[in-house]
Formats: sequence, C-alpha cells, structure tokens
Amino acid sequence: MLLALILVPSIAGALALLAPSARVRWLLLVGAGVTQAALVAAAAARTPAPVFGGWLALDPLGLLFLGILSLLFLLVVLYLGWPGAGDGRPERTFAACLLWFLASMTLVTVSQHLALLWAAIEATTLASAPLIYHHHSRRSLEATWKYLLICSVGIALALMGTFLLALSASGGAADHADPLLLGRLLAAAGSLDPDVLRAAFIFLLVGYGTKMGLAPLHTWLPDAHSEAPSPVSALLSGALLNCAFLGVLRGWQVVAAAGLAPFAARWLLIFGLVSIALAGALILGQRDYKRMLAYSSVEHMGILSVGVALGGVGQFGAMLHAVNHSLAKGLLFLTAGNLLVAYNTKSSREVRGVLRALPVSGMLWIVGFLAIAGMPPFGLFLSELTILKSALDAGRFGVAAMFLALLALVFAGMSTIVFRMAQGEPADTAPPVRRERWQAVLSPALLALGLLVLGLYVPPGLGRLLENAAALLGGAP
Amino acid sequence: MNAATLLPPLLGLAAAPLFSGLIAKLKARAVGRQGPPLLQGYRDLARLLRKGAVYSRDTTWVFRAGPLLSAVAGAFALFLIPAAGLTAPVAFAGDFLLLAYLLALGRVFTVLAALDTGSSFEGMGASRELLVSTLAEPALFLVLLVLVTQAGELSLSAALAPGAGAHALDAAAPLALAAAALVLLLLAENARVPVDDPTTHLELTMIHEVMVLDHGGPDLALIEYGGALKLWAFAALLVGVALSPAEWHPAVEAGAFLAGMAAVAALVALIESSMARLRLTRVPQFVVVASVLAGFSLLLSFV
Amino acid sequence: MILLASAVAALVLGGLGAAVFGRTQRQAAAWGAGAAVLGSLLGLLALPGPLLRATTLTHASPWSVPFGSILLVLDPLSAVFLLATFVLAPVAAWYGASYLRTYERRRPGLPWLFYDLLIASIVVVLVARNGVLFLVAWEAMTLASFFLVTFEDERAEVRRAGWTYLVAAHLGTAFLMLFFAWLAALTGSFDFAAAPGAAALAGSQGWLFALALVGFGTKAGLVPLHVWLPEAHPAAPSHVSVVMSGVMIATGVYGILRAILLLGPLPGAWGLALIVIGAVTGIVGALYALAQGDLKRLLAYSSVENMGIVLLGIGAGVLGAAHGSAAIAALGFGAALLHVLNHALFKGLLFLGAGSVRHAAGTLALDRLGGLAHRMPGTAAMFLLGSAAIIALPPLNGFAGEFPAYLAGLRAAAELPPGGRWGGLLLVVALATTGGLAIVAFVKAAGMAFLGRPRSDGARAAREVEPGLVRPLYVLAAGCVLLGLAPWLGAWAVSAAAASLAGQPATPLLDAARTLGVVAPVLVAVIVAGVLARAWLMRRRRQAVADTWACGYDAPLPRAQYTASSLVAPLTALVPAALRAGVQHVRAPAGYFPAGGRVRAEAGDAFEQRVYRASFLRLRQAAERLRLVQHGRVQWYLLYIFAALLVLLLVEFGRAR
Amino acid sequence: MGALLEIVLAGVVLVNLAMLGTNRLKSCIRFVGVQGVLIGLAPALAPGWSYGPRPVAMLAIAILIKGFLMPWLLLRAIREAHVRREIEPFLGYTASVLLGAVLSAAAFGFAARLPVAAPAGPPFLPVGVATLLSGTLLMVARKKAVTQVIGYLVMENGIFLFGQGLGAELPAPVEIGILLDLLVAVFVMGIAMFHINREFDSMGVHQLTELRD
Repeated sequence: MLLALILVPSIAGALALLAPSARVRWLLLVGAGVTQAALVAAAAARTPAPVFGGWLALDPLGLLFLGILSLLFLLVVLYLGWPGAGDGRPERTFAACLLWFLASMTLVTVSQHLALLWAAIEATTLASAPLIYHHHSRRSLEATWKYLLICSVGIALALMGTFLLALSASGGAADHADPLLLGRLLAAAGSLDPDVLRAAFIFLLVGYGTKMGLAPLHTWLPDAHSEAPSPVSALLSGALLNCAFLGVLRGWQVVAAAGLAPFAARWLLIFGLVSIALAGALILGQRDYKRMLAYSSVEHMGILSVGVALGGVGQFGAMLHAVNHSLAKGLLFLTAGNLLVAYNTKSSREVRGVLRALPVSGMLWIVGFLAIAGMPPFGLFLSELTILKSALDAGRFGVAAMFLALLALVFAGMSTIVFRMAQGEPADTAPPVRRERWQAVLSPALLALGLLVLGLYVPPGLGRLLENAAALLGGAP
Repeated sequence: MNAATLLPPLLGLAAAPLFSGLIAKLKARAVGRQGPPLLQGYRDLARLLRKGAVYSRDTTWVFRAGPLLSAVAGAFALFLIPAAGLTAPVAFAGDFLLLAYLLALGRVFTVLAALDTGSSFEGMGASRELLVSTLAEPALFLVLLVLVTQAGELSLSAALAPGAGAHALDAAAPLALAAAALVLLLLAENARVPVDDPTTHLELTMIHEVMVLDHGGPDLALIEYGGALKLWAFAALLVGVALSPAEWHPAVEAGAFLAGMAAVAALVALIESSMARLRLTRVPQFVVVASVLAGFSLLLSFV
Repeated sequence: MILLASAVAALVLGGLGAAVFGRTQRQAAAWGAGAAVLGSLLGLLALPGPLLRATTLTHASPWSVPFGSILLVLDPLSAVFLLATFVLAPVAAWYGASYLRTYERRRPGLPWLFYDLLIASIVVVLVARNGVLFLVAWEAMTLASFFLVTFEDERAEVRRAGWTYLVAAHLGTAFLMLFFAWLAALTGSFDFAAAPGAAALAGSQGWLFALALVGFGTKAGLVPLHVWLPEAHPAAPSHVSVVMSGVMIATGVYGILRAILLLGPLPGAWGLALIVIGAVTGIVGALYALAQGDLKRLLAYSSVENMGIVLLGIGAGVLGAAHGSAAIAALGFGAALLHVLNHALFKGLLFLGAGSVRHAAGTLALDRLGGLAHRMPGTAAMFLLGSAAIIALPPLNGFAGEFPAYLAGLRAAAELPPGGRWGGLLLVVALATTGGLAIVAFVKAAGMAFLGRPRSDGARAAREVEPGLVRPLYVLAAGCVLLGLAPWLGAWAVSAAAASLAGQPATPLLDAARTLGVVAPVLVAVIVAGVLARAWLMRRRRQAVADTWACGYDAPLPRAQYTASSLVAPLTALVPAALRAGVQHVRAPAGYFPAGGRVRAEAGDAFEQRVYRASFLRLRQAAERLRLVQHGRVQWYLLYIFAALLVLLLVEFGRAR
Repeated sequence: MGALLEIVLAGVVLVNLAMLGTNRLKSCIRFVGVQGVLIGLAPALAPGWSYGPRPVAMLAIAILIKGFLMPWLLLRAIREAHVRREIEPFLGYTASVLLGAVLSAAAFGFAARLPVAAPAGPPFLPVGVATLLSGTLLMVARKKAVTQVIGYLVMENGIFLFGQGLGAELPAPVEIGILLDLLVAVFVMGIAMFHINREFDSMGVHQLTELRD
C-alpha cells in the first residue's frame, strides 16, 4: 500500500513523458490524483503495514499531511483541466514533474527514516524546480535558480543536522547500525547526548526551515510562488511547505522526547514570530498579489511554528491550522490564476473590479482572503484561536499579544490589497464580463466550501487524527 | 396636592408681564426717564392678540408651533418651582430636570421657527441663541447640582423648602455663589443686558429679537408672554435660593417672596441701566463665568 | 428557545432564498424582508417571559469545533437587546424593500442575504454563552455588515469606509479573542460560567475588563475607538444604517454589560473610569456631530454620543453596585438599557428619514438641502419628532431614558462617599453638556434639511417619497411617543435586566418611570390645550401669506440663508484646536469683476487623522524599510541562512565551556 | 594508513584554497573533481573500514559520481553555454584565499570545541567544516551561476566529510539516494545555468535581481 502510494505517481510521471496529447496527460494526472486520494482514504481507514523494516510507515502526522497533499493535488489537477488552466498547461515535462513532485512529497510523508526523509525533501526541490520554470521567462528562471540554490543549501544543512542526530545516538541505547529510524530515536530519546541533539535540531531547523519559508530564510519563497504557474504555487504553498514543516516536526519529536522541548520551542517561537512580523511588513503595500499570497504563506508557516512551540493545545491548533492553511492557500492561488488569465497582470494596482468582471472568482477571492485572515466562520479562525488559547494557558501574555498584533497587521495589509482589487468598477482595460468556466471555479469553490465546513464543524474522524498527530508532538489537546 | 400650592404659579401666570413691566419701569427710572406704564405689557399682549397674522410662504407648522411651545413650556415650568414657602404643585424626585428640559423645549422650537423662515437674519439669531444656550446648559445644571447636593434632596421643592439651606451657616458661601451664577444665567437666558438688549433696533446686534422678526399678531403675543414667564421662573428660582436658609411663618414667607421678586426686578434694572451690552464675541465668556461660579460653589459644597 | 431558533432559521433561509431565487428586486425583497419580518415576529414571541417574569431559557448541545459548544441562554439582559433588534429589524426591512428598488443591481438578492444574516448573527451574539460561538457570530455580524456597507462599492469613499470598518472591527475582535481565551484559560472553559467569582480571576479582573472594554467599545464606538463609525454608517444603505446604529453598536454595550456580569462585581474605580469614558465619548461625539455637514455623518456621530450616554449610565450602575447602593445601580443600569431601547427607536427613525432625504433630494449635504418640510411633510414631521426625541425633549422617550441616568448621577453625587460623588457629579455635568451640544446638532440637522428655503435644485425638485418609505417612519415615531408617554413600559421591559445587573429589584427605576408616566401625559394635555386655545384664538382671524421679512431687502435669495456651517460656526470656533481637523478648500474671488469663488469645508476627525492615520503611515514607513531585506541578491540570501545558523549556534553553545 | 588519510584530508583543504584562488572556471571544476575523488577515498583510509564488495561498490559509485560525472556535467554545461572562462569574483582572489585560510583555521578551532571530536582520530570534522565554509564562500563571493553550483558541491563535500567524522554510517540505499539527489541537482542546475546564459548573455547571478520588493 505504501509503496503503491509512491509508485503510482512515479510511474504515471514516466508515462506522462510518453503521452501523446495534453488530454491524455491530463487524464493521467487526474487518474493518479484519484488513485492517490483513494489510497489515502483507504490508509486512513486502516493503517497500512510498515514496509522496508519500518522505513516507510504512516503515522498520524504523516497521514495528516498526506491527506492534505492528496486532496489538494486532486483539486489542482482537476483545475488544470480547462484550456486556460489558470496559467499552467500540462505540457510533457510539466505533467511528469508534477507527478514526480507528488511522488516525492508522498515519500516525505511516509518516511520514518530521517535520512530517507532528507533525500525525499531534496527530491521535492528537484521535481518542482522545472514546474516553477514552466513559463520560461527571465523572471521565472531567476525564481527557479534562487529556489534551487537556496533550498539545496538549506537542505544540505539539514543533512548535517541529520548526521548530528545520528551522532547523538552513538554510545547510547540507540547505538545501532541504523540509528536514524524515528521509532528507535524516540525510544532511546532519554539516552541521547543532549548537546549534540541541540546542535542537530538547530541544523535541522535552519535547514528545513529554509525550505519551509521561515523568515529570514524564506527569501526564495515569494519569488518562486509568484513566478510559478498558479496551480503549482497552490501546491508549493499548500503541500510542499507542509512537507518541510514535517521535516522540522520530526526533529521536534526527537528533541521533545529527549526532554529538550523548551529549547526547541524557544527557537520555533522566535522564528515563528519573526516570520509573521516580516511577512506582515512585506505584505503591507505589496504590489504583486501573488507575492502577497506568498508572504502570507511565510506568515502562516510562522503561525504553525508558534503553535507547535507553545505546546499544549497549541499543537492541536497547529495541526488544524496546517489543514486550513493548505485549503485556503489552494483556494487563493487557484483564484489568483483565474485573475492572472483574465487581467494578464500580477500587479495588484492594475486589477480592479473583479467582483463585477469575474463575479464568481471575485467572490472566491474575497472568501479566500477572509478565510486566510482568520475570520470566522472559516477554519483558520478556530485554529488561530486555539493557538492563542495555548499561549494564554502557558501564561505567555506577551506572545499572545504579539501574535494578535501581528495578525492584525497582516489583516490590514492584505485587506487593503484584496478589496482594492475586488471592489469598484473594472478599469477600461479590464476584460469584458463573460461567463467564467465552471472548471476554473469548481476546485476553488470546493476548497472554500471545505474551509467553511471546517469553520463550523470539525468532523470527528479529522478531530481524532489531529489529536493523534498532536499527541505525537508531545502535546495532548 | 394642597390647593394653596397652585397660588404662586397662578400668580406667575398672571403677573409675569407685570414683572417685565416693573423691570422696564425701574430701569427707566434709574436713568431718570419716566418709562412705560407698569401694565404696558398687558396692553401690548391685548393689542397683539387682536391682530391678524401674516405668514411667510416659506414657513410651515413649525413656525406656528414655536411661539406656542415656548409659552406652554414657560407656563408649565412655573408649576415646578416652589415659591413663598410652599412646595410646587408638581414636585417629584428630579423635577428640576424637567424644568431644564422644558426650557430647552421652548428654546428649540423658537430656534426652529426662526430657521423655518429661511431668513438670513433669523438664522443669525438662531445661531447666536444656540451658542448662548449651549454654554448656559451646563451652568444651569451645575447650579441645580449645588442645590440638590446641599440639601441631599432630588426635588426642587424639597431642596428649596423653608430652612432647607439652614442646616449650617457654612452653606452660605456656596449658596451665595450659586445665586450669583443664577443671576448671570437669568440675564443670559432671558436676553437681557449685557448679553442681549431687547430694546435695540439694529437687527445685526440682536440675539433673541432677531429670531422672532417674522412673528406677528397672536404668535408674537405668545412669544412675549412666554418670555415673561421664563423671566418670572428664573426670578422665582433665584428668590427661592436666596430665601432657602430662612424659615418663617407662611404669611411672612409670602411677603418675603414678593419682596424678593421686586428685589430681583430692581437688580436686573440696575444691571441693565448701569452696563453696556457686551460685544458678541465676549458673550461666551460671560456665560462661562456663570459656569465657573457654579462650579466653584459646587466645590465649596463638596469639601 | 425553539422560537428563537426558528427565528434565526427563518432569517438564514430567507436570506439564502433571496440570494438564490431573488431574480428581481421585488422577489428578493419578498424573500429577504419577509424573512426579517417573520423571524422578528417569531423572536418577539420568545421575549415576554424573560422580560417580564425574569425567566431564563437555556439550550445546550455539543459542538465539534475546538472549545465550542452550542450553549444558548435567553436571560433578561439578552432579551432587552433582542427586543430592540426584533422591533427595528422588520421596520428597517420594510423600508429597505422600497429603498433598495432604487438601485439597479445584477444580483438584487445579495443585500438581502447579508441583511438577514446580519440580523441572525446579532440574535446569536445576544444569546450565545460560549466564547467560540460568540466570536463566530460576532464576526459574522461584522462581515455581513461590511458587505452591506460596501454595497455601493463603485464609490471610492464607500470602499475606504468599508476598509476602515473592517480593520477596526478586526482589531476590536482581536481584543475580544484575547479576552475570551484568557477567561477560558482561567476558568477552564469557553462556556460562560455564571460569574466565576473574583477569587478565580485573582488579579486578572481589571485586565480582563479592560480587554472587554476595548473590544466591545470598538463596536460601540467609544471615543477614541469610534473612527470607523462615522465612515461606515453613512456609507451603508439607510435601512442598514438603522440596524447598525440602532442595534449592532448596541451589541458592544451588551458585551460590556455581559462582561460585568461575567467578571463579578467591579471596583468603584471602574465605575469612575466608565463615567469618564462615557463623558468623553458623549461630549466629543456631540461636538463632532454638530460640526458635520453631511446628514448621515451627523447621525453617525450622534450614535457615538448616545453610546457615551449609555456608558454614563453603566458607569453609574457600576459605581452604585461597588458602593453598595442598589438604588443607584438599578437607576444607572436601567437608564443605560432604557437608552439603548430608545436610541434604537429614534436613531432608526432619523436614519430612515435621512434615507428618504437622499432618495428625494439626491444629496445629504445639509448645505444643499432646505425647505423639504413643504415638499415632503410626512417625512419632515417624523424627522422633527425623532430629533426632538433624541435631544431628550419632554414628553418623548429620549427624556424618559435620560431622566433615570440623571437621577443616578444626582443620587451618586448626593449620597455616595467622596470617590463616588465625583463620579455622579461628572455624570450630571457631562450629560447636560452633551445634551446642550446635541440640541445644536439636531436643530441644525432638522432646521437645515427641512426648514427654510431649498438651497439646491435637487432640494427644490424633491417630492414626498412613496408610502413604503414613509410608513415605517410612523411606526418608529409611534414607539418614540409611546415610550415617552408611558415610560413605565420601557422601564418595565428593562427592569428585570437592570435587576440582574444591580443585584436588587429595580424599584427606583420603576418609581421614576411611573412619576414621569404621570407628568408626561399632563404635559401633553397642556400642549394640546395650548394648541386648541391657539386654534380658537385664530379662528376667523385674517391670515395673510407673504414673503419672509428681510429687513427691507426685497429680493432675498435662498443662498443668502444661514448655512449649516455658519449656524454652528460660533460654537465650533470655541472647540479646542486639538479636536479640530477640518479641511477648507477656498478659491477666493479675485480681480475687479470676480467670476465667482468657492469654499468647500469638511469636518475631519482629529482622532482618525492624528492618531490612526498617522500611526498607520508610520507603520507603512517602517515596513518600507524592512522591504530592503528582500533585495533580490541571492548571495546575500545565502548569507542570511548562514548568519541565522551562526546566531543560533552561538546563542546555544557560545557561552558554554 | 592514518598518515595517508591525513595527507588526503590536507589535500582537501588545499583544494579548497586552490578553488578560492583560481580565476579559471575550468580548473575550478577540475578541482571539484579532485576533491570528489579525495573525499570518496577518505572513508576507505579511515580506521575501522572493512573491505568488502558492498563498501567497495559504494566507494566506487561515490568517486564516480563526485569525481567524474559531476565535473563532466558542469564542463559540458559551460561549453554548451559558451561561458566566458573567467570566474568574476565579488571578492578578490587573494582576499578569498586569505579569508578561506582564516575560515579553515576557525573551523579547526570550532571542531576542537565540539563535544564529539575524538582528539586522536582523523581530523574529519575540522576538514569537513572548513570545506563547508569554503563552499559557502565560493557561493557568496562569486558572480557566476557555475561557481555557485561548485560552491554547493564543495559544501556538500564538507558535509559528507563531517558525516564521516561523526561516524554516521548511512545505509547504502540512503547513501545512494543522497548521491542521486546530488547528481540530479547538479543536472537540473546545469540546465538552469544553460537557460540563464541564454537569457542574460552571461551566467552572472548578479543580474538575477529582478525579483525583489
């Protein structure tokens, strides 16, 4: 089962290279997406057996991120079905890389071996780089280069962290031929060398944090997200960042098990708050709406970090937030794709009157904003409230106040841009009002619906999964 | 309700024009003129009431309601003020609030009636009236606060009952200050010199008179009468404050009240004949002085 | 409770129906307004018990979101605010059904969807007793009203107003999130426990109340948190302004009162603080109101002022309760609640009147109106009545509401120990000052809009609006008169809630209302007698019609009338410079034969310009500097990574060994 | 054996400095190849290395990929892209070498303070850190995209050595996976370099500053 999860998209990717027409490639994409989603659903129903001596296994944390991934992927490939397809058409390499991207991210979620995890995360970088370069423009080239180089360097540091992790285990109870299996590390957490462990976590945090987009390591992120085709941006933001976050979380699991959670929490908290602050500052007066969304991703990665760092119920909140954020960001990026196709500009100042020109996309754009900004009745409100509560539970009033103040800053910045685009009369150069294609709005609409549901009702199954995932982080809801 | 309590208000209703006439007479005498007859006020009213009316084509029912409401409010106000050692016919906790807001009712409709004509002169009058009354409002409340807190009673009749202010001589200072503030308010609210001059003939310098330029006949009579009632009410209040420390035989109280009213008339006449009108820009300061006096009095009564 | 639930359901379904099936304005209005009327009627049926017999209805069921539960309680306090909601909502909807027909929109159902959602969310806010549920409803309320405010989003100033509103509301909610989360952290649950007690709150009570005050105060428009209000209320369609001004901002008051109930007895210092805030809000609101040149902005600032008055009442209530004087507490809280009810009536009336003015004359600028009393007599009479009510002229309901507030202040000044006395004193003086300023504001509003001669072609061409835009006014006006003549009705409605806040039966409140209930009819009788007497006097009297006497000048132009700004100029000249933020654009006449000149004056808000806009600009500048971080040079980006790594390593290992 | 290892490691450091000092692109790439071979050999010379078919195969694969395949890819890329042969530094060659030397010294100092450094063992750790820092310097102080890839490879080499020094023995599949990742990375970067050169007429990364705020 686990193998199938990885092999299906890999093989589909290879087939996509051979596929004769865009239609076939699209069918391949959808087929892989549906199969993947079905497999994940099956895996959620009954935990699949570990394979390769426990190297690949699906724990709640992995299942959670895998679920987000496969859902988002399915909706993104559905979105790719219309001829305009936002701004990404499934060409040969594009389709293949998209599928390999899926495969590598799936591998990330099921890896229980930290070195394998590292290799998988590096593979996601390589599989997604061609996707970012899809437009073959100077700007996308620049973005791709920065993405490749910065992420590779960052991840190289994570490799060093992984080595250090292995080192910390030497001499202890986990001194085994292969100490990097997560289960063994956790079991022997008490005997790990704390100093080395701390060094290891620092390297992991900076390394995977680069890929995750924690400020000030986020520098590649706005470039890549704004230049990539919008469906790819949706995946980068909604799935890839989560995978990197999972890398950090694996490190956190070990550190927390070794009783060093306060140390790790401190740094996660600092990185988290700095990310929210910097993202807020750069969102304020942002001129490119896709970059605005990218910075919003930085912000939300910060929120996730803060949630995990605060512990207690905040970790549950962080898990819930990861789900919500992925949905919201998928919605926003796909809608941004519609805007980009219609207006042919990424400048937020040139887009006007979306509500009148593209009513459905305009509405989705506003709904997406309200959701991402943490307004009820959308899911992010609940997760942010949960994280806030955990800060107060821990008596960290300063953190709580800062958290809220920064969120308000982001809200002010984003609302300025979003509503200026959505409201008013379209400029003369704007596209004539025409019926929007249902394919173009179906996926975002489904995402919006999901966000609304999650804001009013957390299904018990999901709730349990979130609780189990949070329990792995050492926090009980 | 004691039927006797109705006497002072009824006296006021009857004698208010006389009171205005008294002031005019004393004022004239003070500067060595003969002055109008004491009953001139009644003659004017009678004359006006016999006349027909001319209405501007721009006016509405508001224009007609203004004089009526100001007179009605003034008349009703008299029933709230205790006098001559008797409680007022209408007395309840917080009755002076009704008094203050009744005066406001009359004023608001006078001002609205002025605006109803669409005349620039009457607009000017309205603007000035609003300025003066807005500033006078807190001062009036401060004075009333002094009375209430002094006596610990929420009704004017109780606060001004004979002997209510007598419990301590140290109350004399705040009461005196309050009375002084009340004098200033009386002058300001009733369009007397030095705030306004009812006898001037230049519209540009008027406050109250210019607001009622367009009224004629019975409407003007109502305005004149309402003005007289308001003046009476303020005077009665002032006398009540001044006499509140004393406690005499009812007959003496009545006499004292009448004497007090005469004294107020004399005081107003004296002020009017000895002072010039203030420049309009100085008027706010005049009213603010009243607030300061009342505030100071309040301070004294608190500590 | 089932009635309330069906009311909410009717509202939500009706709104959705309007959005889905409302293809024409008429269909949409039938769905949307129909739902508002039906929902309100259902809701009203649920109220008598809690209002009159102080019963409490509870519904509790689990909710799967974190910390959430569907805990709904209908107690007297909720019922008072629900009463205002269910009275105002159908009337405003009735008006809106005609009013919205003047707009051409591709989707006429959307405003109705948001309108019904707004009412529904207000209802849920008022009965929710779980922090999460409350916040969700609270923000739903914000969002629904936001979309209504930006209904005419083709106008730039409307977009700006909408944005200001949304951001302000969000900031306020941030404080509320902190408040509820903190409270939950202390009590262990987001459900509102019945007064956790001062012991459980330890030293946090003051902080918690401060948070609630800022959060709810933003919604209520307390100075200096009011800046969104004069922007947003005028921008919305009039029937929405009614709901926003009459009910929605009152939910802020409700929140403050609920917080008082939740946090247990507050110390007297908070009573003083509330009175000070109320005084500032009332006076500043009234000052700004009288300076406005736009009728709806004037009304919006007047809402600020009235919330100040309500806060004065609450302050007196807290003061009384803290000093153990149940009478003062009952009078204060009762006055606050009574004023909320009254304000809903007369402010609703006035906003509807303003809507009709805009509809008929095409503008709300007072300097372009005038003479409408001739052209639209019904609307004019109702607006005048509303103005008289809002400036508390007896015998209308405004006076009936402020009367107990004064009494509370007076009794505090007369009976309480020194700290409390000053509070009472301040209350009385502030209330009087506010009242004086409000008189000017509404004399200006009513006088300039309806009296005199028309100042523009639009005003000259105005005609009485259709019956659907006049009759709703009659209903609200009747309410104003009724509650003025029978103040005990209002006092009766709020007495249970006031008693729950004061901890004692609200007998003093009822007594005061009963007294007024005798005096007010007498006053009316006297006035009626006066009117009859005058009529008798004038019978068969010669009555001529002529031009206004212009002191000899025989061709007075309407433009020579005093304007709205000149009417209040002597007063605004006295306003401290710190509060003045007006802008004047002057093009003076020049040359020997000047072709013309222009003056355009706007009354700005000093708080908005000097505090909020200034700090936002400073924030923008700081952000602009941070922007340099993202300069595009990849070498530096790499250095960031290593620098971060180095910093972490140095901090962790630098000191050791 | 130990002496040989030390010579190899010293060679690694020297190659670092040489790369910082050279102004010719091709020699820089060849140096990376040399370093790859040296680093591939190093584990075999370390004490406790056991001969056997699997370790030898791993060794061969690593040397093949790092020592030959990658330099070949890079050389091909610059040939096809007609890259000018100079390196174009931000920071002068002499200064770079000096800084590299200082950093290497610092690395030795730093490694000495690490809690794990076995004082008697082969100096894998300091050399690894020194190499890592040299790679960083190459990435940061040079203008061309190729040099950044080279820097990245050097950095990876450093990390690899560091891992060796820590005795982290990775299972073969993972190790091969990592190597493959590296190879693909260089391949993808090579393609990107090709495009950069086509688009911008040079492989200067300093021109890649269009995306900024």
